[in-house]
Parts: sequence; structure tokens; C-alpha cells
Amino acid sequence: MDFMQILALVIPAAIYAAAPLILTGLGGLFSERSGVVNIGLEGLMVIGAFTGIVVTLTLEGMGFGGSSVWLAMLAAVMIGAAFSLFHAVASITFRADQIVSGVALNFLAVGLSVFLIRLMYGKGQTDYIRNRIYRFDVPVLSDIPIIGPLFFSNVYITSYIAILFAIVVYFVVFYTPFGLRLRSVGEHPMAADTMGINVVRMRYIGVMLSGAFAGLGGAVFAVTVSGNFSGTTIVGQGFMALAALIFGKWNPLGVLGAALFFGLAQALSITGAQIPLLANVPSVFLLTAPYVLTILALAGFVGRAEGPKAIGKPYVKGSR
Amino acid sequence: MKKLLPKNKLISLAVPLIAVLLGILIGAIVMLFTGYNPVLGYSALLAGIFSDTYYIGETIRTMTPLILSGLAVAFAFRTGLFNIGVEGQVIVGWLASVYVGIVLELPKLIHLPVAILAGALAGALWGFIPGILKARFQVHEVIVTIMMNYIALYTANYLIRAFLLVPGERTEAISKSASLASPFLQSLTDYSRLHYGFIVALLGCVVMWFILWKTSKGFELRAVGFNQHASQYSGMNVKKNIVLAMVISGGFAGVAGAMEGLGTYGYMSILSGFTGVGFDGIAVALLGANTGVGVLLASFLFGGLQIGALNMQSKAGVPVELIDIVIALIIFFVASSYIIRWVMNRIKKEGI
Amino acid sequence: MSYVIEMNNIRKEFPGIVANDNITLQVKKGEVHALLGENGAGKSTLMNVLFGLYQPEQGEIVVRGEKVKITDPNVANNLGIGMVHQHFMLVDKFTVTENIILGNEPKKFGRINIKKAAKEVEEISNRYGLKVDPYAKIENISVGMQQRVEILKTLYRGADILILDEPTAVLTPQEIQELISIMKTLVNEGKSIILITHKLKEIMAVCDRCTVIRRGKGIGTVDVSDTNPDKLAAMMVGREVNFSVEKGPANPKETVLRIKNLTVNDSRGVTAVNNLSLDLKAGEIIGLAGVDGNGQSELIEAITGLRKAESGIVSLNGKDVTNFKPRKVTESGLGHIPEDRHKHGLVLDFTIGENIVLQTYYHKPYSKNGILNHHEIYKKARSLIEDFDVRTPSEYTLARALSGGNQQKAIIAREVDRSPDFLIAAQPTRGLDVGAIESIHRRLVMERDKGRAVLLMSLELDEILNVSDRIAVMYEGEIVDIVDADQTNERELGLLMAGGKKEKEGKAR
Amino acid sequence: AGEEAPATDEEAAPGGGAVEATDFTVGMVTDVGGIDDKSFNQSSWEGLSLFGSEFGLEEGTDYRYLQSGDMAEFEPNLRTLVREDVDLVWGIGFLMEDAIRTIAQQVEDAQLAIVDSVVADEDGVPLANVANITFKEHEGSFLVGVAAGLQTTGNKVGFIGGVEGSLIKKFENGFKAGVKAVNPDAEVIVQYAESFNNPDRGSQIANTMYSQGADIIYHAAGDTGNGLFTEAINRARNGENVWAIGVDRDQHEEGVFGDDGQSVTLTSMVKRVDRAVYLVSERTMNGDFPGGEVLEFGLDDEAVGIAPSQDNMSEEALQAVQDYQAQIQGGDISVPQTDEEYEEYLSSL
Ligand SMILES: Nc1ncnc2c1ncn2[C@@H]1O[C@H](COP(=O)(O)OP(=O)(O)OP(=O)(O)O)[C@@H](O)[C@H]1O
Ligand SMILES: Nc1ncnc2c1ncn2[C@@H]1O[C@H](COP(=O)(O)OP(=O)(O)OP(=O)(O)O)[C@@H](O)[C@H]1O
Ligand SMILES: [Mg+2]
Ligand SMILES: [Mg+2]
Repeated sequence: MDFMQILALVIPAAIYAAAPLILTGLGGLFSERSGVVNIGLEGLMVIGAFTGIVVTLTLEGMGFGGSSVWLAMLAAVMIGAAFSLFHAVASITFRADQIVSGVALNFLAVGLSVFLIRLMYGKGQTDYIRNRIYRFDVPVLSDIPIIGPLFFSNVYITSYIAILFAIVVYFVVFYTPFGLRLRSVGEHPMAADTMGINVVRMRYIGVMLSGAFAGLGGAVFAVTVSGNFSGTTIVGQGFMALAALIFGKWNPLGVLGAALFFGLAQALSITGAQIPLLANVPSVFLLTAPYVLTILALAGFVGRAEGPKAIGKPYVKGSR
Repeated sequence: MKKLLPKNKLISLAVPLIAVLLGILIGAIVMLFTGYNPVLGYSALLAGIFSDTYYIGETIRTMTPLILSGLAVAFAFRTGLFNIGVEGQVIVGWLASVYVGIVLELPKLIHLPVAILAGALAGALWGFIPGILKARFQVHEVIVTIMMNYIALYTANYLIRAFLLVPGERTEAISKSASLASPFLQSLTDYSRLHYGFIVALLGCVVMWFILWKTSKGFELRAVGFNQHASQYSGMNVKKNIVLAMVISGGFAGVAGAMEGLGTYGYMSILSGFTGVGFDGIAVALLGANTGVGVLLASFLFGGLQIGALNMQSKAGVPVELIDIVIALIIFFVASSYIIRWVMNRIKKEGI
Repeated sequence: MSYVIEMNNIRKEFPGIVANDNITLQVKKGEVHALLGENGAGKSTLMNVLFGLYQPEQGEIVVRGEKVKITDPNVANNLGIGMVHQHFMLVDKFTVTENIILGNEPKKFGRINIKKAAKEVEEISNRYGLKVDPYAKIENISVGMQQRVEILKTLYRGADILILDEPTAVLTPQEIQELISIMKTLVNEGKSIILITHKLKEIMAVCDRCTVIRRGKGIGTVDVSDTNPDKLAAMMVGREVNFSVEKGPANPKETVLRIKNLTVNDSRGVTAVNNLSLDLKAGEIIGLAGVDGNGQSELIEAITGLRKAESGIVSLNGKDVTNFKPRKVTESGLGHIPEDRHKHGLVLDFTIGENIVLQTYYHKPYSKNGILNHHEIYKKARSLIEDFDVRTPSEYTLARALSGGNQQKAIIAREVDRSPDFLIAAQPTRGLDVGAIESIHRRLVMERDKGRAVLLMSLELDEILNVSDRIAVMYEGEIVDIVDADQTNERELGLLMAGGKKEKEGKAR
Repeated sequence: AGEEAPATDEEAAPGGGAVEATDFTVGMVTDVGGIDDKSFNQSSWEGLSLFGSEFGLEEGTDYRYLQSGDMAEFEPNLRTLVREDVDLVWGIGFLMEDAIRTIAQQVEDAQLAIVDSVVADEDGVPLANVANITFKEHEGSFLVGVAAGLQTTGNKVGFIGGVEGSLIKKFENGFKAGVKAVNPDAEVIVQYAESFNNPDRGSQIANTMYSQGADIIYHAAGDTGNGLFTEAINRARNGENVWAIGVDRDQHEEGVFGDDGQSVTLTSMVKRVDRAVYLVSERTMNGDFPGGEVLEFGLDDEAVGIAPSQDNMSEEALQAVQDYQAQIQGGDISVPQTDEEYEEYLSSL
């Protein structure tokens, strides 16, 4: 393989692998920027993937054909948001430890979704969906030399959607009143309160947005990558998204970059075995590369990642 | 004030109990709505824990690594750290203990402790890395430990495959001299896989309590966990203590892995995914309020539910996932203890 | 005369405590009304009720003659009530403008119109003489400027009733002067101010009337022109208070602390202490005066081993302790009451007992061979609680649950009890009421008389003048002069603190 | 050989409809995949179900399965069945070897059976109360290799393995041997995914292989292999001419894309675990438990071979497959199983 070929293989694969992480990471960003830690991203992705597949299968059965996946993703957004209420109620209203509540959410998501799958289909995993989201070459753009094959050929539309979302979220968080209020609630909820901002409401919105985005992330994973749902469809992607969030320093564009970086490392770990230079490297090095690189990056040039100041603490009016 | 104290203690005890009851109750409602008979389901579950010495043996065996991984998480919590990396530390501890169990030839009295120690050291090493990164570079331990889990999984698989593989996708069995397995305990429990590891786990609870509350090192570790600035001001070496805390936490986790390697299995397989022992440890620690006794009780609950669920599936047809739901709900209610306390106080007030 | 604010018979309870018990407060339009009371008297609580953060159990609030229900800060804002909290309500990572417009953002095409906002902020700040940089981040500006931002926040919302809760506790004398003139401007504009402060001098300087509360109960309201500090203090604590610290002449002996040509950098790597030398003798108190940020904190951190000295020597009892680890310095005879009691002084989630042995837990009898002896630890704690009058339910209580003054007493008990030859007291009375201050000052003098060397760092000139024997004034990392306390006055010190001796002009920052 | 119907059809039942309820009980413990993994767990359960319904057994009591949530549950699950005195207890998959050994040694009157492995004692002697079922996967793989070797246009084919080990090596070496037999110049790219349940990796590996010019890829990777089909469909929809070869079952369905039912599945190497399970269960019911035996199911038993869906196979390939099958059965060709045997085989070509 020549270098261009390798790039043409690795870069689209990286973007493709990154899309669910980007979306989920953005979800985590909303929650954590509002001051609520969200370890439950993994569980929310599980619910999203579950919804994505079950709804697609059902709609396919009803003859919706190609539009099934899109409707399913929409459903995943809503169910994800609804499911995140579990975390919101526990950690905001009931003042539960946010990490604990997130852990519980993860357990619940896997248990509940597989339980329901058994109930609905009588078995531990679903069938494969018929109408997936498939790759395409962007007309015209894919013919541009170099850039075309790298960024506009063999792409999933969902990858573009994810990247677009990252930019939109960046704008929303840093340039709109909503963003300012969201961040203020995560940094100093009492200050926000004295300025007439409803801290509890903002945090609910933050957590539910995280559910919506992580649900979408899970659904995207399911309809592009896995094609069916079982208890092992989502294993660790939510945690990787969390890592991308921290790695990206709670900044939407940072999340985008971190997720792409993870995607690239992952793509290399798979493709590397067939790249002449890397072929003789024991596979373990390539397999662990994304994780090792992340650690090195954090220790080396990214340095201290400082989260929103009030993160993890329930807001109790009038406490000091 | 004095008079209130026992009452408060009572509430503290009642909260986890109520949480467990609520979790089980909602589990029953779920069963009812999904067409299963909750009475049948739960009696099968209970029977699957208590009805036979075999089940009791299996429950204790399941508890053993859970206790230790729970202690690992709890220890880190107590020192202000969140060790999500217990899973990875369990894996490397498992591998190291098995390796020592295979390659060394020593009398049991030495071999067994050395093998357990090897597990502890490997886990400790795996905890050392996030510890030193946190201490030196202020890298968030949560991500590093998540990453370390994957590294442990792939590395252990690679090492087994490259150096230790025998047919069956696993390492060869450890020598008898390194084994925790006990024909006596097995025959006592109708061939369950109960092994002497549970003694190690019980010791673990004592060790954790002792280190944290009885030693001056534990004093430092807790102080650093609560307030690094004050600890530094009072002359403690904050960095060293962070590293030490992660090392000890990892050590507990490594021993949990050794329990699997030297006790339950006697070898290590190539893992197709995480063992779950580490992640369950998070739940166990939380439910156990990060105390030794609490961890012990919580892992009994978790171990029992997991073993009983098998019987529930086979006898009452209820999918094992129901138990995951129940466990999740229990964690949820424990975490929301504020609301339970609030309701209890309300009831009490109105009652008077 | 009509009142702009009337709080009638307000009662507010917290679990186990009545913070406000039937308090009445009436504020006239255009006046500065002081609210005076000991720590924990219930001042902040009363103001939080007025601002809508707490709901009173009983009582009514009348604003401009109309009975109102202030259910949350939004209602208060709409009524023209603004509050500057005792602990600043500012988001560190936001800019000045962002903090001011939060919740009330001007918009343009869905995005915040930050330019317009900044211009408005500038306008208001010019109008009232509240100098701020609209684009500066809060974490990078001085406490004084942060305070101005807080005031601007209320003005931006059009408040004409301002509540200032202990605004001067964190300010330098210069900043206090500025604030006082700002308050005067505001009142001239027709605004009304409720001012909470522990400093009677300030009340005398700006306030028209003063309401005193004690232990949650209203004691009365007086015209400031009819009263004096002694009377106010007596009203507040219910007995006579002696302001001047009773102390005999110092009896200095051998040199305990010797600092030679010390240079220290601050966290950003800029020189904060510049070639500084200072000697401190047993049996004397040196006051370290200076405007905040002139290297005092860095100097103390360098002495105590918390910060690296770039060059120079610190020696304690003749032993070179430069760049020793904190523990080594402590063991060489240092006691240190740190500036920030919550950050450095205490582990808030430890019990009082554990905090009492924070410096000594590894010693006999508190531990032996690495094993703690809880019996000894709590025995010690009990005796110190007794000796230092720390008000706590028990030695097993978490430090977090104690009031600020009692937390401070616990720290002092711990540090003094080790009988260090050299005691640093950094801002030991910040935020405390006169009663507490009195006892702490007495304790410092007691230590001096026992033959200890005491270095007292404070931003309060009163405190420096009353307690010290000699006063070292720091300016831009150097000691510009050392004067005898009984031969100087506030005016002279103020000049020195502004760099006067070196004939430098301009602001001290 | 290819005409054989799946086991769910009547004719696969050698007992032939003699329906009579007996008091025989049989149970199986699945791997983590469960009875719907589209692979050997499912196949085993199909065999057991057919056996049960043929002989009038009742599902859930007379014949049933327990699913393992993870590896730690193998032994408790197996033991549950043994403790309930189930007459024959199946462990599905070589991963259960140790659990079965432990139980077999402790409970000597238990009758156990294992698929894909041989349970032996310390001296390598198979235990007397365990029936060992293995397959000649290399033979079946050889046949699909022949098909791939003949139908590749770029002389490049790929093999995706699940987890590297002696079992999957049989698939790999058989396949490679088949390819080389008919097309010595063809290159076979081999990559292991290190996982049986990661379709994501499967599709990325397939992507890489196809990008390098391989046009036919065979997988022996369980669920991971589903990624191969995803990738192949992706490419086929964009007009590329690529194929996938399925494993264990007829995976024609997995490859279907578009509306007119085309499939990217060239063929599949079926491994009739169902058949073996059925046969051994029946023998045991009839009092002929093959304990201590190592039963090797191969082409002769029609237990491995190519799948019935053959629309995508060329005439030439079909013919060649038949020829080679005859040669293997006749002993003319010894299909390599291990890397060493493959090397030998290559030099003998
Ligand atoms: N959020 C809270 N919850 C419960 N109790 C509190 C809370 N905040 C303060 N307290 C209690 O209020 C009391 C006084 O606290 P506060 O911080 O007001 O002290 P203070 O007024 O500064 O007193 P001091 O004069 O000692 O400085 C303490 O005993 C503390 O237990
Ligand atoms: N959130 C709270 N929860 C419980 N008790 C509180 C709370 N806030 C205040 N208190 C109690 O109310 C009393 C009055 O506190 P408040 O803060 O109003 O005092 P203060 O007069 O402002 O004191 P300071 O001069 O220290 O600011 C305190 O003694 C404290 O015990
Ligand atoms: Mg106070
Ligand atoms: Mg106050």
C-alpha cells in the first residue's frame, strides 16, 4: 500500500469511528458544563443504541424502508433525553452523588435494555437491521485530488452531522445567553442563582441534552457500526467519550479533536496490521496505542484538564 | 444532641436496607408487568442462594473478588481518588499471580503467599501509573484509569498468547502449591468452587480499616484526600501520598485478581472482554459506604444476587438481567439517601 | 418619614437554631444604614431573606410602602434590590462584563452582544467611579475590582437599594477609602444602602443610622451621630469591650528568625520578594504591614517551606532552614496560623481532634511505630478545646460544622500548643467579630510574653498598630522601613505602604 | 454434498419420526453468545430442539439450555444441570473444557459432552464420562478456499479470524490450502480481530483488505464476522464486485442487500453442530453414550461442507468443490490444520 492509500483508508475510518464519540462527548459536555458529572454516558449510549435498533426493526417491519433509521435516530434522541431524567432526578433533585448515580444508570441501561430485548424478541440480541446507513462519495467534492479521497469519499453522512454538531455546540456554549447561563451554573451556581437563573432547571436541561446527544451517539453507532443490538454492542464507547470530553477540556472543538484522535488511533490499530511498516509490530502495541497515546498526551502536552468548578456538587440553595 | 445520636445511627443503617428493599420491590413490579411471577422468581432467587450448601459456597466464592475490588474502590474514595481502573488492576493481578503460580516451584507455605503478593504488586503497579501521573502532572485519574483498563486487557491477552498459551485459550494450570482451592471446602459445599480466598478477602477488610483508621500513614492518606493544601501545609508529602493511595488501592484490586487466578480458576484465560469484577467493585464500595464491613455486606448482596439469578433463570424463567436492574435500582436509592432520610424524618416528625 | 424598606418581625429558623428572631429593620430612602452584630448574629441571614434567597417563617417585608413577597432573587431584582454578598458571587472564569450581564444578556441574532454590553458596563462604571476593565477575567483582577464588579452587577440591573455584606473585610485601606467614596456617590444619586460591617470606624464614617442585632434578636436602631464606637460595641456584645490590647513593653532577647537577602518568585514566576532581610527576636511581635499583594504571602510561604526561595537564607534559631520541607521547618520550631483557614488551616472533613494533631499526628504520644493512639489524640483535643474556649459540641465534631471564629481558635490552639519558638500569624482575625478578635490578640501577646517571636501579618492597620512591637512595612517585595509601633501612626504607615519612603508616586499595586 | 438441507428439515433426523415420550433429559450450557448468536450456540440449540421435538420431549423440563453471562458462569451452569441429574449435559465451546473436566472428575456418574474440544485428564487420556465432539473444519474451509481461489479476479483473498488459537487455525490453514490448490499465485491476507464479538473491528479489517485489492474474504470470527458483511454490502452497493464467505451456518441472509435479494455471500462453510448434537443425544438416549470417545465429524458425516445457497458460485467452482471433496474423502488430499502442516502442504504442491 502506498502512503496515500493508507491515508485514504485510515482517515475516513477515523472519522467514522469518531462520530459516536463526538456526539456522546458533546452530550457529556452539556451535562458537565452545567455542573453534573456524567459517568452515565455509557448507559445513555446503550439506551440510544437499543432504541435505534428496536425502532428501526419495527419500522422496517411496518414497511418504512430507508427512512426507518432516521426516524429511529430521532427516537433515540428523545428516549435518551427521557432516560437521562433518571440521572437528573437522582443527582439534582435527590442530591445523589453524581458519580454513583451515573454508575447506577450504566447498570440500569444494560439490564433494562437486554431484559426488554428478551421480552420482545425472546432472545438476547436483535436481528440485524436491513436498512443501514451506508457510505457514499460526496458528489463533486470526492473528485478533488488528495482531499477528495481523504475526506469526501467513502464517508457516512452521520460523520458530517457529528462534526457539524460540534461546531454548533461550540457556538451555543460560548456565544449565546443559554451557553453563558449553562456555564455559570457549572462554575458558580449560587452566583447564577442570585442573578435570577434557575439553577435546577439549567441542570435538568444540561443533563437531558446529554441524554439526547448520547442517545444519538449510541444510535449512530448502532446503525452504522454494529447493525444489531445486544448487551455487548456498547462496551466502553461511553467511557471513551468521557475521556474525549476531558481530553478536549470540556470544549466542543476539543471534544471533536479528541474524538478524531481516538478514532485515528483505533483505525491505525486495525489497519496497521496490513501496513508494511507496522505489520511486524506485535498487535498489542497497535491495540493499546489509542489508550497509551491518550495517557501520554494528557501527561505531556495537554497537561492539566480543569473541569467546571462546581462540578459534582449538588446545589443546595443557601448552603455555603 | 446526645439523645439524637443513636437515632441518627439508626437512620444511617436503615437507609441501605430501605434502598435494598425498594430495589427488590421495583424488581417485583417489573416482573409483574412483564408477565413473570415475582413470588416464584424471588423464591427461586433465594433458593439459589441459600437452599443448598453448594449455592452458599458459590455465593461466597463470587463474593471473594468482589470484596477485594470493592475495598480497592473504597480505599481510593477514602483518599479522595476515584479508581475506575480496578478492572484493569484485577486483570494484571490475575495474570501475575497465575504466572508466579506456574513458573515457580516452592513449598506451599511460601509459594501461595508469593503468588498472592505477585498479584498485589501487579495491581499496585497498575495503580502506580495513574497515581504518579496525577501527582506529577495533575492528570485526571479517571481517564487514565479507564485507559489503563484497556491496556491491561489487551496486554494480558497478548502476554498469555505469546508466552503462556496452552490449548483452551488459556494458560496452563498453576501448581498445587500456589492454589487456594480446597477439596475440603469443596466437599463441604457439594463441589462448589469455594476456596480459601475468602479468608484473604476478610483479612483485606481488616487491613483496609487498620491502614486508614489506625495508622499515621492512613491519617495522612485521608488528609490528603480531603484537603491537599492543608496536608502540604502540615508537612505531608502530598504527591507521595497520592501515589501511595493508588498503589494500595491497586494492590487490593490485584489481590482480587489473584483470587480468580489462584482460587476460582487456577489459570487465566484469554479474556474476550472485561471481567466485570472491577466495575462491580464500584457498586459494592458505594453500597458499602466505603467501609470494610459495608463492603463485606454489599458484596454478599451482590454475590448472592448474581448466583441466585442463575437459579431464577433456570427455575422461574426470569432473565438474569432482572437482577442487573435490581442492582441498579439499589445503587440509585443508596445514592439518593438524602431523599430517604428526608422522608423518614418527615414520617418521624408527623408521627410524634 | 417613609421607609424604602421595612422588614417587620422577621423570623428565620435553621435546623436547631433561630437565626432571626422577630427582627425589625427599617431603612430610609437615601441613607446608609449599618447592620451590626457579632459573628453569627444573623445579619447575613436577614439580608438573604430580603434578597429572596431564604423564605422567612414569619414577618412581612414592605418595599416603598407596598407589602411584597420576595420568593427569589429575581423578585428582589425587580424590586430594585441588589446585594453584594459576603462571599463574592462571581464566576472566576468569566469576564467582568459576562458576570455583570449574566441572566440579562443583550442579544443580537441569538448571540450575546458582548460589545454593547461592555459599553454599557463602561458607562455605568464611569458614572459612579467604579473603575473596572470590562474584558478582564475575574480570576485575574484584584479583590477590590471584584468588589466593584459586584456593585456594578446590582447597578446594571437598576437597583436603587443596595445591600453590602461585609464589603470591607477583604479590602486594603486604600480600597476601603475608595469604597466609602463610592457609597457616598451612590447615596447622592438617591440610592439607599444597607451596610454590614464589623468595623465600627466605618460605621462612624459613612452611616446615617445603625441597627444592632445580637444572637438573632434586634437590639435597637440608633442615629450614628448620637453614638460612638464604644457604645455600639457594647450594644453589640452586651458588655463593655476593650479595644486597645493590654500589653506591657516588649522584652526582646536573642534573634530567633533571621532572613538574609531572600528572593522569592510568585506562582507566575515574577519576583514577589526581592532581596529581603529581616531579623526577629524572641519576646517581640513584628507586624508585617503592607497592601495586599506586595509579597507578604510569598514571604511567609518561603519561610514556612511552602514556596521555594530563589536565593537568600532563612535561618531559625541559628539553623539554616532555607528551602526545607514544611515539616522540617515546623520541627525546627515554627508555628504557623495560615492566612486561609479553610484552604490551609484545616481539613474540614476531619474531626476537631484530628485537626488538633494535624502537625503532630506522627509523634509520640499520638502515634507509635506508625500506629495512631486515638485515646491520646482526643485527650489532647479535649484539653485544648477547654483551654482555648473552642465552642464545639465535642472533639469528634467535624471541623466543617464549626463557625469561623471557632475554627480559627482551634488552629491557634494547635499551633500555640506546640510551643514554637517562632509563631507566624497571618491575618488571624479576618472576618471575626470584636469579641473573637480581642481574645486572639490577647493570646498573641501572651505568647510574646512567654518569650516567643511572633510575626503578625495583617492588612488591618489597627491590628498591626495595637498588637505589634515593631512594624515592618512591605512594598513591592521589599521592606521599606521598620518602625516602632508606639512611635508611628496610621498616616505614616499608609504612606510607607504606598512606597512613600522610596519617594515613589502612584498606586500601590 | 452441497444439496443437504439444514437440520431443521425432517430428513436430517435419523430417528425418523418415531415419536414417543421418554423420561430422558438433556440440557446444554451456552457460551456468552446465547442461542441466537447465528453461530454454534444457535446451531447446537437447533439440534437439541429438533431432537427434543422428534422424541416428544418437553422444552424447559426435558430439554433446555442455560445461558452463561460470562466465563465465570460456565461451571455453575453446568453443575446446575448435573445436580439436577440431567441425563446428558452439553457444554458448547472449547472454553468450557476446564469446567467440564472439573465436574466430570468430581461427579463420576454424570454424562457430559463438549463441542470443539477434547477433555482429557492429566495424562492426556480422555475422561470416560465425557463425549468429545470435534469437527474437521479445515476440510470444509478447504472447499470454500477452492471456491475463493477460482472466483477471485485479482488473485487476492482475505481471511479474518476471531481469536488466534488452534481451532481457528484449522479454518485458516484449510482455507489457504484450498486457495493454493487451485490458484497457487493467489495471495491470502490473514488478520485476526482478537475478538469474536466485535463487528466494528471486523468491518474495519474487511475494509482494509478490500482496499488492498482482496475481492473475497472468508471469516471465522463469530459475531465479529458480521462486520465483514456490513463492509461487503457497503461496497457492493457502491458497485464494487466483492464477496464474503460465511462460516458455521449458511450466511446467505447476512449478505443480502438491495431490493432484489442479491447477496454478497459467495458461499458459507457450514459446520453442523446441530447434527452432532442431535446424533450424540440420540445415541445417549439409546444407552450408547460415547463417553471417552473423540468423535470427529467431517465431510464423511456431512457435518462440514459448503452451504446450500450456491447462486453466486460459478459452475466451475461448484464442480471443483465436488472434485476436491471427493479427493479429500478418498484420502488423496490431507488438509493441513496447523501452520506446520500448511508449510508441508505448500512444499508438496
Ligand atoms: N450550611 C450550613 N448547614 C448547617 N449548619 C451551618 C451551615 N452553615 C453554618 N452552619 C452553622 O452555623 C454556625 C455558625 O456559622 P457561621 O459560618 O455563620 O459562623 P460565623 O457567623 O462566622 O461565626 P464566628 O463568630 O465563629 O465566626 C456554625 O455552628 C455552623 O454549624
Ligand atoms: N444555611 C444555614 N444553615 C443552617 N444554619 C445557618 C445557615 N446560615 C446561617 N445559619 C445560622 O444562622 C446564624 C446567623 O448566621 P448569619 O450568617 O446570618 O450570621 P452573620 O450575622 O452574618 O455572621 P457573620 O458576621 O459571621 O457574617 C448563624 O449562627 C448560623 O448558625
Ligand atoms: Mg462569619
Ligand atoms: Mg454574615
